[in-house]
Amino acid sequence: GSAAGAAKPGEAEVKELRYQGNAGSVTYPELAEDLGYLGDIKLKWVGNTTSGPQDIQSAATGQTDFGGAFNGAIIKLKAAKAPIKAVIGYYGSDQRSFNGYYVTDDSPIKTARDLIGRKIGVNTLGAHHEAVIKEYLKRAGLTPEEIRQVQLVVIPPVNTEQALRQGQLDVGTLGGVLKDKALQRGGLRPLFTDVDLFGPFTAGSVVLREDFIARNPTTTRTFVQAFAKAVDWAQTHPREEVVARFQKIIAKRGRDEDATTVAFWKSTGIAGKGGVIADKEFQTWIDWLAREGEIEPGRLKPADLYTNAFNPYANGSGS
Amino acid sequence: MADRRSAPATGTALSEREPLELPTGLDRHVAPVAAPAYQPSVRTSRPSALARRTRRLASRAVTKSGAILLLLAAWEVLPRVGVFDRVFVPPLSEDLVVWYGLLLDGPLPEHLQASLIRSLSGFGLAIALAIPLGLLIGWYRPVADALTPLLEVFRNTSPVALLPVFTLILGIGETSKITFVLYACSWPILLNTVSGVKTVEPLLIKSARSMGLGPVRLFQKVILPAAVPAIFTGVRLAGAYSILVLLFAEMVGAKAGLGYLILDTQSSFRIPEMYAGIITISALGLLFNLLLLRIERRFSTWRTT
Amino acid sequence: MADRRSAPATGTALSEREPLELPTGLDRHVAPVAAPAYQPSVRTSRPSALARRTRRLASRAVTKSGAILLLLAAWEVLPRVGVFDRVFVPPLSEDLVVWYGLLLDGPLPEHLQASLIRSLSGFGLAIALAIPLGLLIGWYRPVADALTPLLEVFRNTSPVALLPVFTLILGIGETSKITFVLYACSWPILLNTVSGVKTVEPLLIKSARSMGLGPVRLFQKVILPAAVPAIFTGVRLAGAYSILVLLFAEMVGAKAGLGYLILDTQSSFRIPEMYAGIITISALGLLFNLLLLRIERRFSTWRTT
Amino acid sequence: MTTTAVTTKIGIRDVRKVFQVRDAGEPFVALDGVDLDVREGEFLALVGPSGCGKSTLLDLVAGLTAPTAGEIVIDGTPVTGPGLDRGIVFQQYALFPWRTAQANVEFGLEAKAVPRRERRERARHHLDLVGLTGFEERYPHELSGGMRQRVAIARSLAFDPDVLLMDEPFAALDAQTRESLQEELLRIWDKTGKTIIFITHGIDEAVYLGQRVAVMTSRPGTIKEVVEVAFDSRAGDLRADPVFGEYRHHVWTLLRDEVAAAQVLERKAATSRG
Amino acid sequence: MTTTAVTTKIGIRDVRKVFQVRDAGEPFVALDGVDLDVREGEFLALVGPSGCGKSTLLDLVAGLTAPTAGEIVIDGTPVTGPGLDRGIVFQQYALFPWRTAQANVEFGLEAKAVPRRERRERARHHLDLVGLTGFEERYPHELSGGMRQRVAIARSLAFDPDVLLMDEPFAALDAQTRESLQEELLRIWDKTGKTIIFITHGIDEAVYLGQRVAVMTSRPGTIKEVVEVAFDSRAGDLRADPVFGEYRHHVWTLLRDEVAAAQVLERKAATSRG
Ligand SMILES: Nc1ncnc2c1ncn2[C@@H]1O[C@H](COP(=O)(O)OP(=O)(O)OP(=O)(O)O)[C@@H](O)[C@H]1O
Ligand SMILES: Nc1ncnc2c1ncn2[C@@H]1O[C@H](COP(=O)(O)OP(=O)(O)OP(=O)(O)O)[C@@H](O)[C@H]1O
Ligand SMILES: [Mg+2]
Ligand SMILES: [Mg+2]
Repeated sequence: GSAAGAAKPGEAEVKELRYQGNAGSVTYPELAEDLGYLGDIKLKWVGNTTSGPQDIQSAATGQTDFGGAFNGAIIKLKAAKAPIKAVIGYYGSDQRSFNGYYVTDDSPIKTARDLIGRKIGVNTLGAHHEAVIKEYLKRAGLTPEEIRQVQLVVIPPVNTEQALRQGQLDVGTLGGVLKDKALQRGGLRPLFTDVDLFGPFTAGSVVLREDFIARNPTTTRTFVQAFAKAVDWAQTHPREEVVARFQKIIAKRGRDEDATTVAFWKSTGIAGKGGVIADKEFQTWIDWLAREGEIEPGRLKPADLYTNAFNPYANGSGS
Repeated sequence: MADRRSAPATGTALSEREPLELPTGLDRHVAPVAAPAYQPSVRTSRPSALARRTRRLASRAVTKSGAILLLLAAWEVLPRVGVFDRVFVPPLSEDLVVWYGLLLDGPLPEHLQASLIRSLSGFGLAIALAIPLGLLIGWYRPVADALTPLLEVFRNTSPVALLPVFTLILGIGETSKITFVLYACSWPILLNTVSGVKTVEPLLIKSARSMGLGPVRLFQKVILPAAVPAIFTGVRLAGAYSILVLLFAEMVGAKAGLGYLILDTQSSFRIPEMYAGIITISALGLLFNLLLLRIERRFSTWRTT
Repeated sequence: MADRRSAPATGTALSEREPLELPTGLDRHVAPVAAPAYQPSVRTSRPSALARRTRRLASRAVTKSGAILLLLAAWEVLPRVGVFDRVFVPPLSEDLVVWYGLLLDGPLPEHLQASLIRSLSGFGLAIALAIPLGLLIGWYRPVADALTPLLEVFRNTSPVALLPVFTLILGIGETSKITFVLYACSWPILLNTVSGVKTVEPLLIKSARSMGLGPVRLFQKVILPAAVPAIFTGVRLAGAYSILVLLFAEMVGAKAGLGYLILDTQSSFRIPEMYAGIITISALGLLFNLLLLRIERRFSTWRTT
Repeated sequence: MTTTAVTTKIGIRDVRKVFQVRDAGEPFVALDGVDLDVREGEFLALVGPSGCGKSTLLDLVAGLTAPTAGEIVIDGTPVTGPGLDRGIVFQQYALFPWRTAQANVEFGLEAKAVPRRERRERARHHLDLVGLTGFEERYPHELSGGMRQRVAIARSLAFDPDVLLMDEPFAALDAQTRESLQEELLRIWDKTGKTIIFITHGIDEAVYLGQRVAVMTSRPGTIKEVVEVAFDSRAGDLRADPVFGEYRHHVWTLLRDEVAAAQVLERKAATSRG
Repeated sequence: MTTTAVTTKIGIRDVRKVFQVRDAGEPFVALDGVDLDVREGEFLALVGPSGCGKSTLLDLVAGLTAPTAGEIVIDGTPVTGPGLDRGIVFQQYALFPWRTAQANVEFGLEAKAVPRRERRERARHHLDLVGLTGFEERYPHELSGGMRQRVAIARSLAFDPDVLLMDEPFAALDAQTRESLQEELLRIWDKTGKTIIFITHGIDEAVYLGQRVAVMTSRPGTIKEVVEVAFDSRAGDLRADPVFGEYRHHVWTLLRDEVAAAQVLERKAATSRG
């Protein structure tokens, strides 16, 4: 009984979508709206989100109509039996936008094996960073026993650089502006980056409630289409133009936020054209979670988790 | 004389009644210092009295647990009938099953231990720091003048906002976690101690001073005992906080602990496990509170009989 | 007679001295109910007394602000000399410049307003709920029996752990934010009120009851005034919490507010702006506390001079 | 309502009051078999050794505590709690520290829903009666011990109850103030026909004020004897009357025996413990 | 040190005490120009109308408050605070509610660092002295008014100070207990040579106990007259001595004039206000 936002049978489809934004950045639906792709659909900003899991939970409980998070989080939410479906990818890593796992220049850590018994700082457990690290360690051939000896320590991203330099951490996870600023100051070198490990990949997707999709097929199609076109627009336009557009949108919406980080935007990081999702972008994390014992092996297949059915760029690509 | 004759009968009639409603309630509950209006123990030899007493105890037990049972029932039923979303608020029984699993062969004992050490250390330190400090501030004008402004600034600065500063200065190890608990627990103890000291009956202070008690003795023998009820209120508040703030203390750099468990399971959507963590934290807090109440009662036997 | 002659001289000598150290300190500070030992106002006609008084006030002002100034100085200097990393802890002056900018043509007033509305609503509701409830629990055994267990369970359950449940039930709008503040503020008020009621001098209750006061009147005319000091301690604690918990209340689905500002700036690494937010929150808390102290003083004139 | 004789205002019937003193094994019997009828409009003085249970008895009559056994009736109705018909002056004043003298006196009148204006008048009047004009706005802690006691007296008088229960009301007053308040009390009693139970340690006072003087025994307290005090006339200086001296002596003797008995009890207790 | 006469123990020199009563414009003068020398080993009784400043004066001698003007010297040294040489019995007992009778009496002894064993002995002894054997383990709220006062007396006696300051110590006691404690106090005084200032409202008591009786005037309090009480011999029933009656009458007259004066003052105040 949580589908508060869904239209009741017989009623017209929902045309106003509630969502949580991100302070200081522009999400693709917002871009789509600005580009005029949304048609009769209106967006209703209810506030900003603090984390992906919180965002998709809000969507799952009907507080909002869509939300996005790391694919691993989506798998977990689905495993918890929440009726959601990923419809499009919205962030990821490529050569320009990626997350790196950094050590200080003088650090003795050179290989994955050196990490045994060391501390790695991550922003939150059970999410993107942890998943990448575990995958890295596995691919480097460490046994599960050895992997267990690598300590993951939660630390706010803001504190990561400083903790790393002070020696409280052996490895720090950095991305985005924080990474750029930290690298500017020098003295850090990457141990590995996620894009090295996986190649360009989409890491997170936007989800809708299944009942919402069922009751609002047209709205869903329009929304995902607009979303995909916005992604494509950002993927295909020059960086400067995208940044300028983002800055314009931020200035226009008047949320009193700081637009400086937008200037650091480099790329969408989304692998598939128009945000089309690939099987492996879920399968990797399903395997990881099964290894960690968080989900029963074989219970979830990528197909249960996402659909490209509404994405106009899907023909031929993906599964 | 006819009056006197009838007296025993009437007397029995009265003693068969329940104690006078208002006075007894007051004497027993609000005004424990006053003599109990009514002493059932004197008449336990009469079986009817005993039976009535048992009945009363039983009915009190029902009142006492009624609200709780209602809550638990709601927790079980509402998700089942679909008022709450079962995914996010699973029925109590499911949570308990998971809890039991975590306890028996899961990581719960380890989390519990890690948290307990942090809570108790921080709480203990808060008591050891805040009570003497509160006594000093309540007592010495110069100390109050010198420290109050600074303390008020800190009291009004969220430890969570300061978390980065905390980790900056204290690192991300146990020190910063325990300090965090200490920080959060100190304020209720401090404020209540100060207020306890300030409301000590002045005549008692006068009396002690007239017997030549120095400041230290005066503290120990008059101010402290007189302020005990107020201090304990603060301590009980702090007791709850020492457990509650685990959630923040274990937000940074934790590898185990109940707060960590809750945060971790919450972000991983292991909802029943999250509730298992919340249940454990609440139970721990309740236990702690019970313990503190016991100790408080011991400290104030002169009041509570 | 020789004794009497010498008296005025000695009298002057004594009045030239500072007041007796310990007694005065006590009478004025700890034991405000006692008569002030010493009344400088009687002698203000003498200029030396006036000068001395001014000097004393000045020296007290220094003691009072000394610790604060030291803290502020440390905040300014330590980052500059490199003890703290300037990037993470910018010198105070930088933060203040940013703060001033935010205040004048930045979004600070809007954030402030959003937060104030939430804090004050939650705080006001907490007072309106917790004081009567505390009085009832402290007073009526049956109410205490029925509610205490449930309340203890809630008191020991972290609102932050329950945040998902909160938003689930109340949505992510203002309701859930205000409820969150209310929830956090209620406990200190409740506990202190209960304890205040329980330590009311029983003789006063007896006296009031002997004059035929009904329960309601007794509440209003005896229990409440007698419990005021304890209640106010709780209210002051709650006052601070009402501001501090904004950080959590505004964690989910907020569009403005100081907590939102801090979280937002922190996550986007706008450190000076984050400190501007923290400074504002602390200042707000201090102001609030000052206000509450004023009100408390008004309620207890009979004590404080 | 009037099954008992019309003249009985307060009937104390075989009253027993037991206190349980914490861990102490056997309960402490404060009052045992107290039987006493106070007549309508009577001024009864109650004397007894310190700790014999006088205040305890007054609490019972006031309805502030319930007897362990026995019964107290007022106007034929058993007492089940305090009532507006009874006013009490406690041994320890019991003023509200947050109220001025004036407001303390008004307190009882508020309970009786006396209009504000009249309340103020009555409070002023009674404070004047006890010699506290000019101290109306003082808080209790700004008053001397005797002044506080007088505020308590003024409060009970302003309350104007049918039955006045006074526990050593004049103990903290100097001889002159005491005498003038005694006169005042007698005047009011005479005028209003109140029933008064007046506990005192002054035998002179008891004999002077009381129509009857009830003497209590010590531990467990019970009524030893009720002495009828009958003067041919209450005019003139009663205290100079030779009959006064006789009553005085009689009561004094009764009390002395009691105190001696109590002391013997104590010695025994002391020696039996070593 | 001994510029004053050797016999002076406590010198009260032109002492003035003023209270500021909140918003009231002019300050309240409680004591003005109080001059009094108490001799070494003297038993001085202090009487005066209620509210005249007796307790205030005692506080000053105890060093608990400082005079607004004037000076108090003990053994030639100005008083600057309380000291172990002075013990005080407050008008309102001031027992510690969280301590039993026994522990209350031991309280002062702890301050004096008396060893535990001796403390217990002395406390027991003095509780016995005031007739409270068997009540050692009672908390104050489990004692009657008179019993509490006796605990306070026992505490001050056990404390064994050089100077004993007693504020109406026997006010809540019945005649017999009072008499026996008077005897006890005189015995102790005789034996130990303490200097005692004893406030009382009983003129009999003042004349009986005091070597001198100081009579105070009302508002502002000052010493009106100090009456030397000299009996040929203190043996026999002093109270029956006709000289006793004379002294009694003299003090009574002094006091009556004072109370009358005070009442005139009040009437004036009352009429001037309307
Ligand atoms: N709450 C109590 N618990 C135990 N014993 C009590 C309690 N209250 C009174 N007592 C005892 O009951 C007895 C009678 O006390 P009560 O106060 O009635 O005496 P009293 O006659 O008024 O004495 P006094 O003249 O000294 O005031 C005393 O021995 C006292 O110790
Ligand atoms: N703290 C105070 N503030 C204002 N006035 C006070 C204060 N303390 C005492 N007084 C006033 O000083 C006067 C003397 O008080 P004090 O207690 O010394 O009287 P007392 O002689 O002991 O009277 P009693 O015999 O009634 O105890 C009184 O009029 C009283 O109202
Ligand atoms: Mg009594
Ligand atoms: Mg006095």
